[in-house]
Amino acid sequence: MSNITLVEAVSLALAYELKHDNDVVVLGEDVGINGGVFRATSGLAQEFGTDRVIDTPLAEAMIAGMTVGLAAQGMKPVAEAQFMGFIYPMIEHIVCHAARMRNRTRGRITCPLVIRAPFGGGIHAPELHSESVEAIFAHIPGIRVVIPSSPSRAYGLLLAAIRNPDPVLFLEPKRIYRLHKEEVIDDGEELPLDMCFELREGTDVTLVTWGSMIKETLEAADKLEKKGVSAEVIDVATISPIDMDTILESVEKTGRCVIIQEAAKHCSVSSEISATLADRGLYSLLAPVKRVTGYDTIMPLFKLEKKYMPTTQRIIDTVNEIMELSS
Amino acid sequence: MSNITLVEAVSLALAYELKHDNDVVVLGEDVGINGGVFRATSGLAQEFGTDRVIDTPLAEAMIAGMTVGLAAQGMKPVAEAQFMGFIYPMIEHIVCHAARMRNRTRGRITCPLVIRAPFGGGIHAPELHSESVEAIFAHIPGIRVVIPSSPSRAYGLLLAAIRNPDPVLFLEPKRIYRLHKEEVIDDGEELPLDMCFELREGTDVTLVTWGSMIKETLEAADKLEKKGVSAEVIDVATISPIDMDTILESVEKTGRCVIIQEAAKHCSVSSEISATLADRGLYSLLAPVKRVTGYDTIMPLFKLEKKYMPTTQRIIDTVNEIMELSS
Amino acid sequence: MTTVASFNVEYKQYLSPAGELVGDITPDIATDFEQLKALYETMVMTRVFDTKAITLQRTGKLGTYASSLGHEGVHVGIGSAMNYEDVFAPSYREYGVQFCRGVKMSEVLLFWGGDERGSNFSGPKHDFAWCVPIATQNTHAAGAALSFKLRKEPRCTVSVIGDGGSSKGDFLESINAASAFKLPMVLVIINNGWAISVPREKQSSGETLAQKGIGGGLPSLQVDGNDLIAVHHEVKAALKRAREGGGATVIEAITYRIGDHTTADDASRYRDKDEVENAKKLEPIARVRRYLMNNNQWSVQQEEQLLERCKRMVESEVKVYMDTPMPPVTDMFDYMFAELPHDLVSQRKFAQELDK
Amino acid sequence: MTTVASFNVEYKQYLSPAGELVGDITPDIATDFEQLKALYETMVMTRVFDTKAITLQRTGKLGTYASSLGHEGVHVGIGSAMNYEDVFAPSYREYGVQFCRGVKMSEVLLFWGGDERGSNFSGPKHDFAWCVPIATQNTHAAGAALSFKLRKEPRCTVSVIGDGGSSKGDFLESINAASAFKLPMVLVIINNGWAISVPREKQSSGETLAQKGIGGGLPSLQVDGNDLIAVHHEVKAALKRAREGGGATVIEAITYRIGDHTTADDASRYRDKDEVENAKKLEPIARVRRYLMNNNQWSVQQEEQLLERCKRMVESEVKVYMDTPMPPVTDMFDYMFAELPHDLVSQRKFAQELDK
Ligand SMILES: Cc1ncc(C[n+]2csc(CCOP(=O)(O)OP(=O)(O)O)c2C)c(N)n1
Ligand SMILES: Cc1ncc(C[n+]2csc(CCOP(=O)(O)OP(=O)(O)O)c2C)c(N)n1
Ligand SMILES: [Mg+2]
Ligand SMILES: [Mg+2]
Repeated sequence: MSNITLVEAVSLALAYELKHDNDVVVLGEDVGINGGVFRATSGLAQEFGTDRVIDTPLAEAMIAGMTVGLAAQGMKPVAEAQFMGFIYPMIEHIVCHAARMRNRTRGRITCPLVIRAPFGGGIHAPELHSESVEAIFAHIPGIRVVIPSSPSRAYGLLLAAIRNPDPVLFLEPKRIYRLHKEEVIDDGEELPLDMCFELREGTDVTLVTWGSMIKETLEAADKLEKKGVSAEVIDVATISPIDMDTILESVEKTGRCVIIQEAAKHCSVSSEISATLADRGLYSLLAPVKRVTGYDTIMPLFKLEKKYMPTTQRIIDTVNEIMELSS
Repeated sequence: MSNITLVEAVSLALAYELKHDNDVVVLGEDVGINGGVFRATSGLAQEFGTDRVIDTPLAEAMIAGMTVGLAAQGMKPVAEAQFMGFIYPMIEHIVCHAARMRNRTRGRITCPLVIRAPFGGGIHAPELHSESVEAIFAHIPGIRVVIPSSPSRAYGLLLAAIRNPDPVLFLEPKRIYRLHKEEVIDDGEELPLDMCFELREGTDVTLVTWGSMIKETLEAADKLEKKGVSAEVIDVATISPIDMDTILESVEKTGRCVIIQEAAKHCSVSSEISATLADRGLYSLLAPVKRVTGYDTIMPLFKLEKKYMPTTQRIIDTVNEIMELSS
Repeated sequence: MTTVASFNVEYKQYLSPAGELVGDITPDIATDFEQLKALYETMVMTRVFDTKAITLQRTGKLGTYASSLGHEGVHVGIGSAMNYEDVFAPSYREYGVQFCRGVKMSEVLLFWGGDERGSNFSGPKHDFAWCVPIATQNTHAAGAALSFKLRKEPRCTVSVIGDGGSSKGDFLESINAASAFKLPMVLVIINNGWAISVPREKQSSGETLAQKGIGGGLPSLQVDGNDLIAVHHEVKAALKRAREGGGATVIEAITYRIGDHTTADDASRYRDKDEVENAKKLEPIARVRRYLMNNNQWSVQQEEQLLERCKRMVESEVKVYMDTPMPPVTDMFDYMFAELPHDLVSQRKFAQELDK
Repeated sequence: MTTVASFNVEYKQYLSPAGELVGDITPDIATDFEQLKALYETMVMTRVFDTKAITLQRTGKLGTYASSLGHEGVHVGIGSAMNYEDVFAPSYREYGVQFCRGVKMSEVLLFWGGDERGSNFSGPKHDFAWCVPIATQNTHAAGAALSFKLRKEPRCTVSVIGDGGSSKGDFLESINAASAFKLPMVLVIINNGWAISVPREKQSSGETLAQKGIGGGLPSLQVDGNDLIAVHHEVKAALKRAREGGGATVIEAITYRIGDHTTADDASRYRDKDEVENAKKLEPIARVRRYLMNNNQWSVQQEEQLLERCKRMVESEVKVYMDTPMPPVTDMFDYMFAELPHDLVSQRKFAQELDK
């Protein structure tokens, strides 16, 4: 049992699987001796050797393609995209191969791979180091997209992702990599890959979010509580497939929903959740479904990034707006 | 004035701009002497020379990157992705550069480029020749995504796309490339890039769609008419930015909306339209917003493809379902 | 001024178009007539199959089909040089390789007939399926090769790429990967002169395509791709080196796409008849036959018997294909994931209802 | 067996670490002391700037910054060989090139200070902005070069790539593009030994990185990247050839990243101190100073004055940077499109309200 951060929980899960499954290899740029630019693979090359924790040449298409090739031959590769902004050259392999191999071959060849990528803004980073384009991948049939938002969920979900016999994109909210520590038992227990986590119960409004916006959302819920508004908070965690039943159930109870994401709004994960409410949850709705999101603009360089990202206050304001509309 | 198909209208618009603007060049695989695998650039190399209509090596990242480079230096390149299923290696350049160059340089460098790609299924083609992943691009801030659904709209929208000073992804619904002919006046008149087209007026339900599903949607509207259901049909045409005002107005009138798309459902363009209705249009809704879409599976090889794609009957059934729910 | 590195690209041919042995050595395969006859038969079978497949397409019984006419030498040369345990990462027209490895003709037909079950073939279960996105198979092959290296298995991957595809990043990155990790793999560039309508010269002004391998410091050579013996011998040598830890090789095999790109293509739009006629004179099957006949290993009668046999076998495979029942609609769902997620469970049910 | 193609990679050095002329020719620049002194001053200025930028980062006045310490020779060598009309497609640390071309230090600081306005720089308006996604600048450079060729303008593009980036598809595809279209461009691989923590050997087992150019049949050579004269001379020669229609060249310049990858990196985690100490002995500035001094073109006093001047200029640029007011929140919207689409009009209004 140890008190660790989210990024340490990532390392811990990787170490656990490297130790218990010889088919697992970790690969990517700078994941070896350097332990990754965020130290998510810190110490692993030293412990498991550079045949298990492999520094690759700087070529993302190659990394993704080799990861597919490794997985297709029965290994369980865990590749890293150094930042989500550099995942684009991997997309052809993710969409055309990882997501399709089992279906294409009617189960003959499978792709038990994981691609990890730190994502999101707010860390004062250079251009293209702050992207949140999870929606692109959530749209692609055949891959799972998982986003942890706490150390223990990072540990359990990453273990599940590595063990899952199908490809998983594992997106790590880097803004909260070191936000707080939590006790994580290193017992190899995985968490389910198709369930939301209810972080807070409430009766007036359902706040749905994932990744680093969990922080602002929980803060908003606390502040709303003080003003007499009881907010339920749901961490979606697995944005594909998404556990809409839990969200629908919650909205059935509260009648109101606000979805919070850092990503741009247009055709995003928040759109899907809201659209499902407009279909399957329409009769429960007491107020418009609102979305608190990044703007449909380029994530700015860091001088303006705070003005791009949703704030606790914006969440509170939006909840207040729909409470008023429906009171 | 000539009676032409959609794919001929594409050629006609390209020829018009090649003739009237020396900065325009067409490039891609097989676009030269061969005139493109769908003949969308037929005759252009012969008429304008291989310096204006350029066969490239087989390398999509290179095509996209060179297109960005050409545009950044003041040319107006129109590149072709031979099929949308092969656009993935272009994504890094589209997302990281085409969509960002103006913003990145505060207007110093711009990217007046067009990338054309035939998309969609139903033509009995091999694997990865039938994709509809417009949602990926609709999510990306900084690019326009345009989808014509008739010869005249193809002509006018493509002219507008080429002349637009910003990057445009122009997706051509290949299933209806030769579906019907229409008189198109070759007068260089463009159509607006931020407006829906209302193809049919109605009072009971709004059917929203784009691309090749226009065919089934109009058929469904005709059949519904006969059963006494009056359907309004909207061709979204520019899915990014999307003209939600026209859709909202229509739903305000009809109280019901069904969105039809060939693409997979999860986190798609239909999600966005529905989500906006759940927010800004909630109080007009008499019934759940339904979506008739492809399944969240891999588009199958052609033996099963017809069972993947939405049919006229599915649209009719869905309309009937919500009519019943709200009558 | 110092020269820090020097490179040569050699060209290998052992069997001339006239069916005579040439070149400075006589590869083992050239005098192993039993094997050579078997390979010859596979080449002929591949061509008979190819002709039939085109007919099936023309008569509406098959979808778009990519012919391998003229490629039989390079394909069977590769297939016969590999071990069963090796992994082949094909593109989309290397039937000759696959037939050597146990893939059935009916499976090829299923694939082009729009049925995923074709890719669940009887060839080595570890071989990759047909790969539509150009060059991506090359990095898969690199990954597979790395798995053999990590597991210390004496296996190699062989992967192919076209002259057109040799321009694409994935091919070039796979050369780099092979170099960086010293992978047990062989990359064969099948230069058939054309990438749909784009001729080889437009892909690169480099003297050869083989020289792309020099970028990673890999041994890089050209062979006459219409020379079964040269392809077999050089691929085998490269595999031996790879298996012994010597790393990867890039082989450019020069052949010619005698047919259209696929049945959806019309090469007369962009290609001179003369060029095709000239190329036909160099095609790979006739020269092996001449060589066998010159050496009294083959007769007109044997040829006739072989053609008969091939036709019968092709017909029986076509029958298997034509008799294959439609896949159920649920197949769309049932191979998406090991375990179907809940949202797909309901979509599956819906599709099933709809199909009733 | 026939040799169908042969290639050499030459290594060029004209100024030894001791500051003495070596090599078989004496480049013009070596005896043009006025220009050489000007270039020397730019190198020194770049280093003074670099030191200051790191200090600014350490004191919280700048974001992550990528140092150019040790790269001044290759950077100024490139920048001084180009014409103003040429187009430079940088990566992210080639300040020396950009200072030669008119980019201001305050603009570099704005960029690393998290302000897009830095990329709207005073250097040639046609130069590309800093490019974060590795190697993508290379295909942009190919596109720009194609535009010059199509418009028959006597202009070239120069684009750089790191040793790490030389593994990526975009770089390799740009070599192919340059070859296929015979483009007026020069690709310089700035091999500084490291790609963050990954050493050059792990990128490729090829003898050189220059030889990647051989893949496209391009003239490909190595230069001592710490030798200003060699870089300047060879880039200039390559540009001349390109401008005259002779096509592209690949130049691998061997230098060393003396500092951390960026201020966010700690190279001591993965790199030997000794290696760095040895590399320092080869660094590019001292050898030009030695050469100038050996030729009585430079004195200790001039050196002191230069350093004074550099410090003053850097300080004044830092002041411009520090005095730049925050961009308005609306800047997030106003450069997205030539004309703001309606949905962004309302988002812009919302953001503006929120910011009040
Ligand atoms: C990434 C990608 N781009 C484009 C295509 C479309 N396409 C299929 S085959 C082909 C030409 C391939 O030529 P070559 O590599 O020479 O192989 P060949 O068909 O001649 O064997 C093209 C452009 C594709 N399948 N994948
Ligand atoms: C496509 C992409 N992948 C990864 C990164 C992260 N990254 C930034 S610099 C760098 C190493 C670059 O090394 P090299 O090419 O040798 O250039 P150097 O920094 O040494 O000048 C990496 C991996 C990136 N910016 N872009
Ligand atoms: Mg070819
Ligand atoms: Mg480097």
